[in-house]
Amino acid sequence: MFQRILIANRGEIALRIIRACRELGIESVAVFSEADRGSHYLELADEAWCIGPAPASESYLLINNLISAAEIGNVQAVHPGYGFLSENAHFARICRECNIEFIGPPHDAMARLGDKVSARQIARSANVPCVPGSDGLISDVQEAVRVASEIGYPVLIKATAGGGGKGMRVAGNEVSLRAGLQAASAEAEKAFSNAGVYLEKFVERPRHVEVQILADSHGNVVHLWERDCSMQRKHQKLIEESPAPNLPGHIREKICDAAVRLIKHADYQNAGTVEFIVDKDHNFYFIEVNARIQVEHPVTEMVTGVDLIQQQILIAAGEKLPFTQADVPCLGSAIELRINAEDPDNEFRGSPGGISKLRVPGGPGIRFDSHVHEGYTISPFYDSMIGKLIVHKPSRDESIAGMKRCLREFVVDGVKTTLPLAAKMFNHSAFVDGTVDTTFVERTW
Amino acid sequence: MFQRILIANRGEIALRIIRACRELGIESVAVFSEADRGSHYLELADEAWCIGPAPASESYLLINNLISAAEIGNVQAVHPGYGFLSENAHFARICRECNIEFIGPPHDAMARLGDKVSARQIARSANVPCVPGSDGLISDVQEAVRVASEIGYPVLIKATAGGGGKGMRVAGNEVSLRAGLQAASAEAEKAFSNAGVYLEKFVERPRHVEVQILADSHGNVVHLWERDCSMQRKHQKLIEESPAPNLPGHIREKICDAAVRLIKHADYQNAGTVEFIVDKDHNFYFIEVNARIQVEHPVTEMVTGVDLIQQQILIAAGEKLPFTQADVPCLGSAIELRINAEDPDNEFRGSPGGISKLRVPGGPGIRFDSHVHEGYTISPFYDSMIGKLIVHKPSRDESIAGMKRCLREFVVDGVKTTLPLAAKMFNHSAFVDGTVDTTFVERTW
Amino acid sequence: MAKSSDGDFDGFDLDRFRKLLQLMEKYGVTETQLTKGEESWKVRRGPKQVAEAPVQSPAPVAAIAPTPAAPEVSSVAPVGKTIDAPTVGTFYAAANPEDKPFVSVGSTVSADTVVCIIEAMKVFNQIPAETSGKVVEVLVENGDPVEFGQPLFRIE
Amino acid sequence: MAKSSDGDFDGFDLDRFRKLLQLMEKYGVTETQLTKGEESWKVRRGPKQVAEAPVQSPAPVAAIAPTPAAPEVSSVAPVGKTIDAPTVGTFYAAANPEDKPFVSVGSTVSADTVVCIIEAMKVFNQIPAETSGKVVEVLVENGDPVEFGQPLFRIE
Repeated sequence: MFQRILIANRGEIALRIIRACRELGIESVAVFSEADRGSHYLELADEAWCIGPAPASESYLLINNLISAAEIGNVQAVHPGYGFLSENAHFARICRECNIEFIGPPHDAMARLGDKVSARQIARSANVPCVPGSDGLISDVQEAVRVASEIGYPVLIKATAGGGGKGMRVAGNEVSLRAGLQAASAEAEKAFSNAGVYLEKFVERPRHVEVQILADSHGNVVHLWERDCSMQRKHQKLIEESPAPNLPGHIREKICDAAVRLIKHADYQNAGTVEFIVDKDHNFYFIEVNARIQVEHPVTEMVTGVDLIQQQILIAAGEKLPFTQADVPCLGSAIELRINAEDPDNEFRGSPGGISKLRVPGGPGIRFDSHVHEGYTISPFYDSMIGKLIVHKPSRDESIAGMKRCLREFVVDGVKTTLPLAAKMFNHSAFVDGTVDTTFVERTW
Repeated sequence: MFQRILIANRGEIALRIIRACRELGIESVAVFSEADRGSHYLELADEAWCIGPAPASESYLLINNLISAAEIGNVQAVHPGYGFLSENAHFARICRECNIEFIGPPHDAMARLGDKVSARQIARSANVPCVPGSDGLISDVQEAVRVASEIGYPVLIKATAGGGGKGMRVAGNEVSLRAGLQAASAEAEKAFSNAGVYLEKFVERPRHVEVQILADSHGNVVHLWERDCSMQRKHQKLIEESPAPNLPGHIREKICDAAVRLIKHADYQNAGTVEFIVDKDHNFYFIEVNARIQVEHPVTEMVTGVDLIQQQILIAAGEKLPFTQADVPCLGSAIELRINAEDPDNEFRGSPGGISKLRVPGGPGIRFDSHVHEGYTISPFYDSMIGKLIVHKPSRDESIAGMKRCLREFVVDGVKTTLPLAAKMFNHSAFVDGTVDTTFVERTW
Repeated sequence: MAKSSDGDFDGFDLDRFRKLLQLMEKYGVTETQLTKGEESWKVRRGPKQVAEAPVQSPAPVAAIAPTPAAPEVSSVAPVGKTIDAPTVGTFYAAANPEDKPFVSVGSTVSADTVVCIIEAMKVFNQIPAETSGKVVEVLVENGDPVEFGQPLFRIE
Repeated sequence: MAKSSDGDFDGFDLDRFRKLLQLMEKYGVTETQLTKGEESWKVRRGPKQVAEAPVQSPAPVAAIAPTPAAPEVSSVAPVGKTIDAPTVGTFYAAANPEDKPFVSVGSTVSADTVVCIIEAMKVFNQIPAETSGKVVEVLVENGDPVEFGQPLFRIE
């Protein structure tokens, strides 16, 4: 087992990992940029090192500095959290070449799944349904037109290296396909230095359903059920929940089984999430694998009782999963709300600044994962998340009632937050009825 | 169902009840003394009324003022919380005579169980073992000497109206029995205006095990398993947990069954706790019934998933229990720590004052029930509890690890707290091994 | 990484400090040292330095309120005397709906003048003024629920 | 029910207030009014009243720090110029264990004088002084791990 772990991240996920380490009896070494110097959560680590100035590109994203910190911190492993370098296969490889275990999947599995075309190929060979589309990159316009007419319009043009909606276009006919191809490719070249695009059938009003996986180094793979993350705004998840509402039991089993199959096929290890879209007839299609822990992992922790961060660490240390598929329950209903320092009246622009007053709700089934406190200053340099409010109750109705109660209690003064939008979402009949799709927020507000 | 409920209490339990009401869609009316004016939790109620000056005897204990507040607040029911008037059968009766439901047991059942001698008689008729002793009040010294020689020394002299250790004496022989009788009786007369005492066999180094009960008005009685509260100091519970460690399964079942039997026999309704002592050979003896919700109710909520305050309200409204005995699980391990504003280096004297800095731990399985926040002032007028930290994990070892992790995170500046004692308790092998009895703290520190 | 010693995370309460300065000015004090528990105040007045107030650790107002060295000075503009509700209940201005109110604006009251009735638990409590003066404002309506300490009448 | 307006539940930070008073004295200001967000400071100096500071609502120091009306006064004793670590890594005073240190107390450095090596990822980075002056103190030991921005040498 590791004695010391470096946490190559900041904020709430760094604190989450510090807590997991401490409960496992492992020492944690934190790193911080000058913008995060003095943050309370750093005091909770056993040691903390400044690795650079405020911009992430000069601190949290600098592999050299992280490896240096790992070396002077004398750690046996690095936990990358989410974001930053967490899905960077190069970083994972360098860590391991320096004899520091990367707490995440094998770097070759990361690389294979990080490329969308090769991920689709893995899915197909594992007999996991993908959205109909081109079998690989589109080489020219003629091929695109042929594929589009085969799978039928509307089609989606996607960058193979894409993410966050960049390099993505919907085309309803051949004219817009031709225009979109060029635009998407140029955007992808600019954003990811990779102009490769492929085509997919465009699924209208899809739900986003993802399956949490744990896979150890002994070949054991289990799923920890699904999360519904359909409440999104510009591809940013706002609310996540487990179990997914209105998903028939046999479909749910099929999706979870498909995810396990795909993960086994990819020779994947550690925690991962297999993302699907589900259409109105409950057909589901593989989208991508998130080869890391996710922001929304707490909802799965609540319904299964499994500490996912601890399991990540134990798996990386070579431990066997301490349970089998049959031992993984899904009890009650858990809903997570992300609370961001953003101005909902001003196009959700970031609202950094000092938190002058903070009242966090509590009580049975309430969890708030956050590194902030009264007096904390939200930095303009990083993401705007203040924290994640998680409600776990015996039923979905009770979880929604609990969430509404919490929203009435929550006070964050000093910065603008997404709390007003949250109240609207939880009061909307579409959410209460469980019929939200990924286009809902933009169509509604 | 009730539309509005008056909360005849203050602090964390008032906030706990406000939260339960809101999740049930019931409006809450809070009351407060002048010392509590301006407290943040009062803002979370739908309405709040000042009922008197700071001393509880002129506010929270004044039945007239509470009923007046209930009347002007236009409520259908009163929740008494714990402490104050929660076990006052007279208050319960007056509420009901005013057509305001008292959220608690029938007042006659309260009165029967409130008197220790009649409670013992009920237990005996329900075939629930009691500590051997006198069959009722001791009328004179001769009777005491006779009973003591029958049950064998050491014996315990207890006041029938007693509580908190008052009017209690241990006698190891006839001489100390004669002296102790007089002292206990005089103390009881002074404290409770009732000099009646009885005798019990003194059980050495007993564990305190109590069973949580819910009983509806339709005759359904279920237990929600047991709590071990052996970690006490001067009869004040410090740590509570469920399930009780090192309690063989068949003994556990027997204790829980006995509690259900007793409650049925007493025609009891609503939430209640049946307290037992357990000797080193796992013999268990009924001690008393707490005819109200208890401070430590959250540990039971964590392992069973049942919201006890909500159930109290629903039962008082005439609802049937929504589950049967077979539906009540006991999942994982939950431990509660009471954190008091007391000076552990100074005989645990109260340490009221302002909280200048507060950092509350969080993460998976952590709950902190409290009304305090940074800037809150602990009043010298009421009990010294700052809050209750509850840890719920899959196993007892993990709960202890989680608790230790939380203790390292917890920061309360401005007042002295029992946190240093807490660290000692959770690190002591007797607690880790689950062998603590009710005399442990005083013997050890 | 520890909390900065200049109190970056504290709010402030200058009213107490103002009171202290007022007191010092009023009585010609040039140096004061108050200590209570973990809190310590030191103030010197002179040509060089207006005030020095090292705060050992932040403490709540309540903790220092009873400090005998800093008695209350009510220099705030007087808001007028009031007759406050001595109990929670329902306010009645008159003994019966058809009767005249006990007092109204312009009435002169003395300590034992009954000014209203507060009903609590079906008991109608006659409330004496407990002060004397002229009623300049009635602050509640007939039939209003009132809480303990709530001002009922403004008196001059 | 709202938080009492007299700030009963706030801690206090008189340092800022003191700074303000000092500034006012220094520059002969008799009246100041600062407002930022929900916070508002009003101070008047004169024979009648030393200071008045109604606080609308508590706000953290951090929120007011950038207030242009109250610029920082660096009255603290200067701590001297330092050469800081430009990267995280291991500090070496000399190129080889048997060599003399690049610089030591008394050495005079200019901007491009190499003062030490910081090893990061097996790469030995020569660190230039980037300033000029005389080394008066070496703040780290040979072989010490250093973090970004950590002072290595004190310069005069």
